[in-house]
Amino acid sequence: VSASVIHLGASVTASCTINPNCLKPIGTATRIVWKLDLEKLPESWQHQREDGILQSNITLPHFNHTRAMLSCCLLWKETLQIIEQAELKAGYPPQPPSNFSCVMNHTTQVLTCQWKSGPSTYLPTNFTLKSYKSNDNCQSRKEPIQDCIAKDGESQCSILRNQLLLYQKVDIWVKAENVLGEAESSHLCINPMEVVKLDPPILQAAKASPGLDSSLRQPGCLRLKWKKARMSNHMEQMCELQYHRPGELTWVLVSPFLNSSTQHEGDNDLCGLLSATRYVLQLRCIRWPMGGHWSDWSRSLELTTKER
Amino acid sequence: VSASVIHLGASVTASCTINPNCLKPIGTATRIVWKLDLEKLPESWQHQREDGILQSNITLPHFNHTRAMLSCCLLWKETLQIIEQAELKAGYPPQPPSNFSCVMNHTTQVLTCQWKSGPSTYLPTNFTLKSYKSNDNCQSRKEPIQDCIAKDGESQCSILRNQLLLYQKVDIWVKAENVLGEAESSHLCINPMEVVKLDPPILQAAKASPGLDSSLRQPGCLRLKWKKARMSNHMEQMCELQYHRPGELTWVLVSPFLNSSTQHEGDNDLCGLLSATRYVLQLRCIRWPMGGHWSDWSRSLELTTKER
Amino acid sequence: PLDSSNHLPPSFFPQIQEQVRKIQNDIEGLQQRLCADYRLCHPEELILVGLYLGIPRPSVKNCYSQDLKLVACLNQLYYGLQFYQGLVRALEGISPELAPTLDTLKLDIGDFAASIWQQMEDFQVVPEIVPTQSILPTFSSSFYRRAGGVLIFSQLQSFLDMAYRALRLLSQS
Repeated sequence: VSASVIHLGASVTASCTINPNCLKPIGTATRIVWKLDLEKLPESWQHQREDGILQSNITLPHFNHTRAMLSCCLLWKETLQIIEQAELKAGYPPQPPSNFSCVMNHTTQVLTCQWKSGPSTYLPTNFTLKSYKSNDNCQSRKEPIQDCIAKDGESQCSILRNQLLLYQKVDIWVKAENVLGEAESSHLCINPMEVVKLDPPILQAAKASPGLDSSLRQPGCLRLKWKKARMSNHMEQMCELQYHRPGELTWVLVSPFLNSSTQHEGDNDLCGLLSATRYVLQLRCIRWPMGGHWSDWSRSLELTTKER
Repeated sequence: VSASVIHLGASVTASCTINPNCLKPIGTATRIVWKLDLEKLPESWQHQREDGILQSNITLPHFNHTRAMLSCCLLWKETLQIIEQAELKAGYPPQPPSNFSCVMNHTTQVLTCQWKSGPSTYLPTNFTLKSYKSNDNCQSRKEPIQDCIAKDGESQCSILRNQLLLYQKVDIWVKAENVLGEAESSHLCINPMEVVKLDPPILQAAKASPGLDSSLRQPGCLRLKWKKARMSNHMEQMCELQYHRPGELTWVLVSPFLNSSTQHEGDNDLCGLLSATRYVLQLRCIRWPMGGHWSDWSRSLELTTKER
Repeated sequence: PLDSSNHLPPSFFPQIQEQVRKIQNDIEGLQQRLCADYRLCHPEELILVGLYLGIPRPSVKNCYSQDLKLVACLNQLYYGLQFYQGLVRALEGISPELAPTLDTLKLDIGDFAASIWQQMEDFQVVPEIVPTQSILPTFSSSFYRRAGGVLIFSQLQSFLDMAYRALRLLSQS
């Protein structure tokens, strides 16, 4: 076969030669017939050479199956005897993966990059995350980091912390590759800490402090108790709060709700609310000012403000 | 230390010897003091030998901690210098595991045995599933099957099909073992197929067959469509049905509902019901007559009988 | 007077601050565990054992001296961090419960050293590489390894306090 994997729609040629001593037992003059899967193909060029070898060549001009079995058969006593087979596959070379981005999960200490693969290639296609430790703007590469090969069908891959330097630049991209070709995504030049994503903070109702004169708690205020993600108190973080009344679609955003500091937990008041009203509140944090990804929103907290 | 792992409540003795060249840098006459965790122990026997070695022995008559650090310290410049430590652990030898049973999961083709471990031993205790291929009533053992060591804290272990002969007897039991001793469960002499458990069957409402004269469907009957577990149609099975009206506690059992046969799916009528009444029905099957474990009940089916 | 040619960029110290805090958190976790699990809570209780083990300390005089020289101090910090990375590696096997945090500590020290190295590379200066293997202590028993851990973590905290003060001073100049 000219090639067992070809470009979808391209042409493929095959040749079948049958040795005379194969033909001896069957004695009678015979003919080679080609089948594509179960379908007999029209007559093809055929020729018995001086040395007795029976040869037939066939060309499939536009092969538009992603997979098919091409069988070389002999016509024998009105039956088609399959003598040889070739598996033909067809598809496309991969397109450059797009939407390439990376996130450093602070808790698991794993750098996970994800991308959008192009249209299906109909062929087994490997996606490999390639990366090099680099200097400041990834102009020059230092030592390579071990390739990360995405599991079948997955469009993400994760690099463990022990292969990374969290505060050094990494030149990183993803390569798509199959039998027909390869393609690369755009490159990112990041240090893992710049794309760190923290676990969501915890938001709770603050216990009414016994000493505090309850009149101090104005009707339009809620006292909130917050706690940042575990093992993140070495990072300066800024947090923002969103709230709305149950059923309302739009959220009111208070940003920043907690200014950048390394304080790990505390109580803060949220005022300017309606009295005797139920509110749903959520908090999220980000490494700030040194930058990272926003954490997911905390679990919702439902509280009701005091009567007037 | 006489032993680093002892029977809870037993006594333990320890000896601490301090070399003279260790004492040289500190010069002053000194004394050995023992600590159990952070608690100073009362004065112990102490003696400076001719060779200058300072020795102290101590006996803890009834050691009732499951774990503690015994420290040999030197009194030096009003501080207690820790010179050596021993980690003491105490607990019990294991009791024989009870309620030992095995089930062959037909779909996963895995023989899973489970047991009830005895009271806590306070010590790391291994549970190992031991088994031998055997002849008919396990009087004599053939070759051993690979030990199956239960994960920490789990009281079950699974043997893969490729280590078993499904229709040959296996002498199987579980051994519990820790530093202080070992104990065995009772033995089972089974062939894996005798303890096969099928996946639950599927129970659905039969489609009203167009040809069938609807008058044929009496008011007190329900036509049920059933289907046995996948890949189990080589096994003769018997199935039983249970039903009750929503909210009722007791089930009515129809056993057998399907007699032992290898028929894989079909329709059956259930009669003798109240008309215009809602019923909840479940089906389960068992390898029969050759024996096995009942499958779990199928997912509940809710149907209402016709008006009169 | 500081050597005038090199200055630390504004972004350097905030990042170092975060890295030092992370390492100190790692150490606190290890110290709490050694105290809870093995009742080894105070380095002052292990002075004699320390003399016996002979745990070396890296020199930090360039970061203490009055005439604080940036590159000389960075070089000594880099040397010290490599040194402590070696000491922490010698503690491997201290106990299964401490192993994950010990690995994290090693990686965090490595990151801090890489930040110092990167800054020196930006100043076109090549830091001194330490043949740490030869000078590291060996611990002949699990008690000695745990006691060594308490002493090393305490020394490392002081080293980090000093590094933090020196780098803050250098970044303000």
